[in-house]
Amino acid sequence: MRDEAVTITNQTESSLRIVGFLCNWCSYGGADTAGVCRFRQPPLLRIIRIPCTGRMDPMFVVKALIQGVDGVLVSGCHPKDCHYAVGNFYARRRLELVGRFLPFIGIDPRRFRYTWVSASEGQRWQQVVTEFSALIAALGPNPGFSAHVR
Amino acid sequence: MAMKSASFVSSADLSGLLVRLAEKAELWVPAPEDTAPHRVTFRPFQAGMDLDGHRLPVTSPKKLLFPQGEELLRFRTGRSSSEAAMETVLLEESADPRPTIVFGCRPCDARGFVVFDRAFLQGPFVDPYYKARRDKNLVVSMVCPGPDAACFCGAVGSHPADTQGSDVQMIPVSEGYVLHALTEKGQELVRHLENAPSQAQEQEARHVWESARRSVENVVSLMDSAPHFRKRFADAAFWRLHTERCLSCGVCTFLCPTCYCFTITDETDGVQGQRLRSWDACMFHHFTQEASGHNPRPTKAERFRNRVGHKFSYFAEKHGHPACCGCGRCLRHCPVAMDIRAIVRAMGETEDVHA
Amino acid sequence: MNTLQSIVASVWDQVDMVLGWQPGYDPLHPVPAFVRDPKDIASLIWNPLCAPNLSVYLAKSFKAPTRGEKKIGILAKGCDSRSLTALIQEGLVDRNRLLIIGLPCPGTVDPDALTSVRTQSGPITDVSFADGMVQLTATDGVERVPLDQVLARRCQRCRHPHPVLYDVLLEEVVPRPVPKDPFAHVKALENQPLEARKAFWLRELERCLRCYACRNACPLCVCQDQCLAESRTPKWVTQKDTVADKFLFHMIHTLHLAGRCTECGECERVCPMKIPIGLLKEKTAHIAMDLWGYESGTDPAAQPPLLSYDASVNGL
Amino acid sequence: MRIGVFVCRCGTNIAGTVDTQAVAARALASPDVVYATELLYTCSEPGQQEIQNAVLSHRLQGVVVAACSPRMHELTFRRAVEKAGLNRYMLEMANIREHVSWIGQDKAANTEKAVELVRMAVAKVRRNEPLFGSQVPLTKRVMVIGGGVAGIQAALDCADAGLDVVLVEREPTIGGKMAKLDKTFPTIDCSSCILGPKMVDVAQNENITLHTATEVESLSGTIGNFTVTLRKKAVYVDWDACTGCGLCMEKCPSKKHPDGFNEGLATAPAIRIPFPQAIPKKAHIERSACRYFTTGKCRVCQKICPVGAVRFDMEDRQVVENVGAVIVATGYDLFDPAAYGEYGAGRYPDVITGMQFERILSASGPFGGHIRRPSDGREPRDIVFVACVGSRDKSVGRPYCSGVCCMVIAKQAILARDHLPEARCYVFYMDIRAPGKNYDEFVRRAVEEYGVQYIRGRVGKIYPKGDRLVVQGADTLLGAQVEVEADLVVLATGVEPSRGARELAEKLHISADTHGFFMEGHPKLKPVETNTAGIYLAGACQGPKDIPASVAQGSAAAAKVLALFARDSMTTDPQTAHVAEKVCIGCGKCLTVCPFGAIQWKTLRDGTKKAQVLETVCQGCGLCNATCPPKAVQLRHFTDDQILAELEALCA
Amino acid sequence: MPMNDRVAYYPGCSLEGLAVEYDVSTRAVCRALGLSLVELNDWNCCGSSPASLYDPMLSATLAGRNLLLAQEARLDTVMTPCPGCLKALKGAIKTRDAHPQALAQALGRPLSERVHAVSVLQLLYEKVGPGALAQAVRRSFDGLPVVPYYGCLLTRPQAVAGFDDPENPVSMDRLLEAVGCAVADFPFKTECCGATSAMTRSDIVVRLSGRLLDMARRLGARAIIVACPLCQQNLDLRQAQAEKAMGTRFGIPVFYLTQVIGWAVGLPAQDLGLDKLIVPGKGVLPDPEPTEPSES
Repeated sequence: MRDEAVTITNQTESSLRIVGFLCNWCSYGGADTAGVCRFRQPPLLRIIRIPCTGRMDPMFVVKALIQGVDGVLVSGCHPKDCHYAVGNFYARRRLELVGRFLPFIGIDPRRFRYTWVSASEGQRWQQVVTEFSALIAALGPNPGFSAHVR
Repeated sequence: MAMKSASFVSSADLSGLLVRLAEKAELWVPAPEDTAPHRVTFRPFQAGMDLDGHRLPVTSPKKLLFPQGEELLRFRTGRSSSEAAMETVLLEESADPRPTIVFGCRPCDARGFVVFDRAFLQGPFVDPYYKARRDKNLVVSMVCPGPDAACFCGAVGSHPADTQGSDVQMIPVSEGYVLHALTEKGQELVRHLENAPSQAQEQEARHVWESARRSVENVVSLMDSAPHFRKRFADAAFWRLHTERCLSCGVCTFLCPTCYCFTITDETDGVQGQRLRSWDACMFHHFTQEASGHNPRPTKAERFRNRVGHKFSYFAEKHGHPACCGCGRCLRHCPVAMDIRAIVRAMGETEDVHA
Repeated sequence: MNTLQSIVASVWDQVDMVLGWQPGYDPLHPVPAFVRDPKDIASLIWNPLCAPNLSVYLAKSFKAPTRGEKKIGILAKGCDSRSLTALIQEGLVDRNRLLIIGLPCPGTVDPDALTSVRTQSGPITDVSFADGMVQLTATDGVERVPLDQVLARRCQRCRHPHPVLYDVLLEEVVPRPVPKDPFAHVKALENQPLEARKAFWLRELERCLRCYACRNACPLCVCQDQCLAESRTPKWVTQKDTVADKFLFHMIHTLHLAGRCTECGECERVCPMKIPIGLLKEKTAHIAMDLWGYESGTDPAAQPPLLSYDASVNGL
Repeated sequence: MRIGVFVCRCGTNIAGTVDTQAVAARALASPDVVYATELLYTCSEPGQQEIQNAVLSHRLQGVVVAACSPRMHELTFRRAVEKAGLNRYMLEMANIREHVSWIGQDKAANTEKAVELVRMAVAKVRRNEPLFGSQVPLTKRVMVIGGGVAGIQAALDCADAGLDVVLVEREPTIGGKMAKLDKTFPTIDCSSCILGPKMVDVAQNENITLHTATEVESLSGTIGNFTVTLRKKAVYVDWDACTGCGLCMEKCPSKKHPDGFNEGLATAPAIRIPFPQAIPKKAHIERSACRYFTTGKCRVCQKICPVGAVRFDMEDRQVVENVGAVIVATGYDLFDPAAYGEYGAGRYPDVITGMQFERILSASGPFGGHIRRPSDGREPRDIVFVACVGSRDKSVGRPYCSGVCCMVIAKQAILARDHLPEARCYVFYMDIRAPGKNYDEFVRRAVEEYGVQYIRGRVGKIYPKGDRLVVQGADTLLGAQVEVEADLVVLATGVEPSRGARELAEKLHISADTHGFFMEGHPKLKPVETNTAGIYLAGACQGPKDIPASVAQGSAAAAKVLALFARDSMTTDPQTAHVAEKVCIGCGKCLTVCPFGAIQWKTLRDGTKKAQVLETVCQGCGLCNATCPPKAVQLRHFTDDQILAELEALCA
Repeated sequence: MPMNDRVAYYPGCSLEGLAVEYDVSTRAVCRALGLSLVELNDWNCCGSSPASLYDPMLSATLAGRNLLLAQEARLDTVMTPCPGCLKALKGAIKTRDAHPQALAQALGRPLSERVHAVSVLQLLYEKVGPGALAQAVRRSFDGLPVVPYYGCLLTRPQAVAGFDDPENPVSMDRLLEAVGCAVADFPFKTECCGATSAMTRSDIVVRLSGRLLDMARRLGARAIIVACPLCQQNLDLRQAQAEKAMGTRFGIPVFYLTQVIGWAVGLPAQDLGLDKLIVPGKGVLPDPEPTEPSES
């Protein structure tokens, strides 16, 4: 774990960026819990707080990846625990669809991940972030779609 | 017509000539698409590319003088370190454009630039961005092999051998092309070409030129449609009926060699950004959308009416010819084959249409 | 076309207007017709060049105005009928106001393909269809081309040549057989490496003019004048002439159609730059079929997958 | 816009691994930032003061606090900026403690991350707008659904506080399950003696409107202003006239009908008053039992009724009530033991349910309080109690513990021994669940003082042997099969949601769990709220409960309603969805997906339909925003532009 | 349950040996009631309890093969009289639903969703039914007091059996009532008879079967009707031992359901193997010559 964090810290010179969209009720709290428990995590992730994964428009994922963000991580309440009852059920479908679509336009699907983490699962959050960060570090920078090919 | 100087380029030497020109300037030619050879578009020349004079390019060369998204200036907000509260805006003009050559376009495309010139150079205000490009631009047009079902240059005061808007005119002959310089700029180019055309070639050229011009002689003219338009202007039913199938998209205006309408936006990114001038289309709802939310041209009927009016009435009366070169792209590529000719003609027809 | 004329005539008293096709400026381009006067019925035509999907005129901001309580008659090929069904599914069109005249479809012609296989170059004066052949009469002679050779891509992969929803059916043309794998084109692209796929789309989309013909011709793209691609608040896409911005627009179109697209292929047909944008939607249709066994526009009662959910813990 | 950035050191919590000074300095590079500084403890009184001073001295319009998690102190700082005259929604927080300083040791990397988080927060606040909740007037009336002890308690508490209360009960009388009980644990005091007076209070309290034999048909509206449509079922007796004299019951010729109140152990006439203490004490006719309704002849009751109250032509009728809040107290039903074929309930008359035994024990019961066997009226010598019949058993779809049965068995065993000192009592149990005050002591008394024999194990089979029953089971402590011969077997049937709970949940737009118990707002912190604002829960409808817990929840729910009604109007959370009417295309997708029915159609003058958000109902999840194709629906404070601004700040 | 009239028949090992009368009577009754049984060609042992104890997948595969044979014979319904075999077959079906690939791999090809297994009891109850059976009666048992004994496997575990009430089944009761028996509510109808302990711990078998016989007698039953070879053996073959151990005399014949129904629909004794019974049963059976049913 510790070494994991360190190796990736070295990667940050290459300024890799992961954007996280976390629901306010479960996953954002889970990330807080991980912090309160001092669970070490690689520093690639930048978290944007949203009320619910139901707010998650798949276009956010696409736009981030087209603009060259290196990884996108979406996390919400476990199914059936949604603060709004069904938000994450809708999100699940939309995110799964966009995840399967990305490779078709030449975006590495591994750069996008969605998961469920509850406010109590600090440990799990650390694991999710560490694994995903390691993966993104391995994949390296995402050129995005600005590069013109003729 | 007076010809300052002429020259002959054999089919074999043509690509050599193009390569030489490409070194001097950004050279655009009508060339088949790599993925779809039967489709021709205007593209920057690359060695090995063969210019296609037979099929009318889908796109017009206007993009070269009037880019779809033209950067007018860049800006960034900074702060004099002394007083954090003091914000300043730093402006920075865009770089000078490179010289360009349009080679092998049709007379209709060349004539498109005439409309642009009137709007951007000969009005009360001169547009510096267009002027900068236009001054460094050379147009070499080629006499047209013949109109298709959608062509109507003959109806708008032009013909397949028209020289307006061209600096040099190419006339296809047996083994190659005869080039006629029409302007100073044209002279420049032609002078550097060694062999002059033979007598026979000149004769053949004149023959080709003549038959091309005559090919559209008995086309119904749409030149004097302004009165009809004024008569029809308030006839809402007429416009609704004739535009009913229109999808209100931008194909006609974006492919049109004469449409020059644009919008200006600031695209900011944090503390910096650029001011863009981009193509806009009078067929779009947003074109006349007002900040209040009101839109004076709420439906496609008003929008299409404006397009017809601008081309065949307002501009025509101001400048003596329609803002249309008759290339026919607007109907040829329209998803539902809207035929502006038919509508302009219908304006004149007497019987009243009320659906 | 007698049968078509007679069918329209037979239902005339039930309708305000019939949406169909009539000859355009040349034989290759039949155009949408809005028949409000019985004497215009005679001008209606139906052949493999009648490409436009007329359902586009029902729900969009430029929807055809109708008066009175009578129905709107509309001619619908297989694909068109799917679009109608999807519009009905989403409550954007009232089934009871429609009188659908179903047309079993032999497939439509891609004029681009036609010009590319032609040997002559003279303007075409007449086109006729007989036993699977297209006969082109041009100023410089006559030539015959097999219909299958010039079919639009959308028709090569069509699963529903026979209308899925109609009130009256034109029993005339025999619909063409359904292809083995309707997603063959999608898979062909998927078989290329990731980088090649990206290069492909960058190359294709760079040509995009953002003329929005694809959007406006899409029967299910109902935002129309309020399209997100032109919106400045919220601002998803800039005016920059970059492939990234063009791509964003097409992603908006694609994702807004995910689980809704009826694969009518109009977006691709109307593209002046002939960008194969249909593929993007086909892929989402393929995913919807994989994940939820859902095929849009085949069941007027079905709820589109992205507007519904599975409430089980591990479901989707 | 003029933005101030305040970077918290949080002692060393943040400053230890983040160069807060650098973060503040670099914040000045972000657009619109005119002031940036670091503070030692921003949440402290002086820290907040600093912010307020800066807002005033630098004429700030937006504030970014880079500190701990917004879940920790967002409210604190919102109040702070509000004090300084800013709208509280002009504040954004960058979480550089939980998400930065506490999870990484690399100071350089942390600082870089903090800088970016601040940049994102600045980008967001630049897009923020002042938001104001709307004021909604309240209808200060409350409806209580269910007239059991929980509902009665809630109704009385509200009424005593001066509220108008509408009490709705499905049965012809209030009282619920408790009215059927003989005694209550652990005090063995008489159930009807403690419930009776409360029922009378209900009848006499002029603030309470009582609708019995009435069901909820539909509910519309939102917190503060609900409209509830009720269906008053036809009872064929004019209750305004009926005096409850009971003459009709004596004279009714068709008397032999199972008496629901006595759990089918006794019979009752077709026209009946449920039980002597019924509230209201009025007669009603059971249509299926009535001779007139079945054969068209009779009308005896009508003839003899001294006040002529019988109305055979009576029909159901609708009543509409407007209330500001609803308390749901629909209680529970009991598991049907027939699911256990091996126990023979229903086949063997002397295998009965706990509730039937309550009736047998009751002085107002079928045997006047003498314990007898239903089969032959003999006094039982051996009584076997079987616990967990329909509790803690997946195989019958009841994995949960019903909570009360252990205590009920102990009580009933003790009472049985009281009534029949000679009788022997056996209890087959899995575990004893007696966590309440004086509960375990009570069970011990059953064992120690009353010599009740507890056998730890499940019963496998009950079969008749002669006129007795053999209870065959396992004694897991002895590890042996045991067979007990019994005269009477009492099955402690489990608690399940009352009949029709799910349908009611749908009508009220509240959710029910997998078993059908209503879902509380939060398992710990919102035990009596639901996720639908203005609707509260009391008693066993939320999960198995005993009387004290139900009463407590009744009062708790009442307290919630009183708190809600303490004001004349209420302020809603402004972080709701909002429709830009000009942009809305009326596709209705938002209406389809909204989990709260918070979006409705609005028809403009020209007939076009637009979506409209009911801000008091909207919970702010943003599902509609994500679904809306032209993005006409925007969730305030989480608009597309605000989220995109954060995203772009990250890409910059 | 959808059944086509042709039913695959899986006798199982016991019906070739000690329960041969169950086999013949089953075939005879089905024939008489218009159900054509097609014996599976080359069927194999279901694996019985040992296989499932050793490896559930082995058991599923052994039983599964037999189902596969039916599938290839285009038959959806596989009927077996033996509850042991039935459990194995239904177990295989459960495995198919839980781990289709795994089973398909073990079997070499996938097992169709349509194939399902039933007991002869379930077949007669659902395919013929009490009503139709009553119509077919030619020798009524008019009021012969009997108890139906289902044994432990026929309806359990419910998840596998999925037929009738696991603890208080009534299907056999209904069929017996249909042929005119007076069916007592037999509380031990699903109690254990001692099963396979017969060899190793005959004392257990004697005790358990003894209780069953004792309860049957107390209910005044003159016959016990069973649907399981093992139960029949324990109650019939070991009845004498039970009597000895309990110092009493039962003399209660133990019939297979199919024998009773066969007799009721008028089949001759030899078609039903009645002579195979240890405790003679002929005595309790009604003896009139088969009469033509009133109307049919």
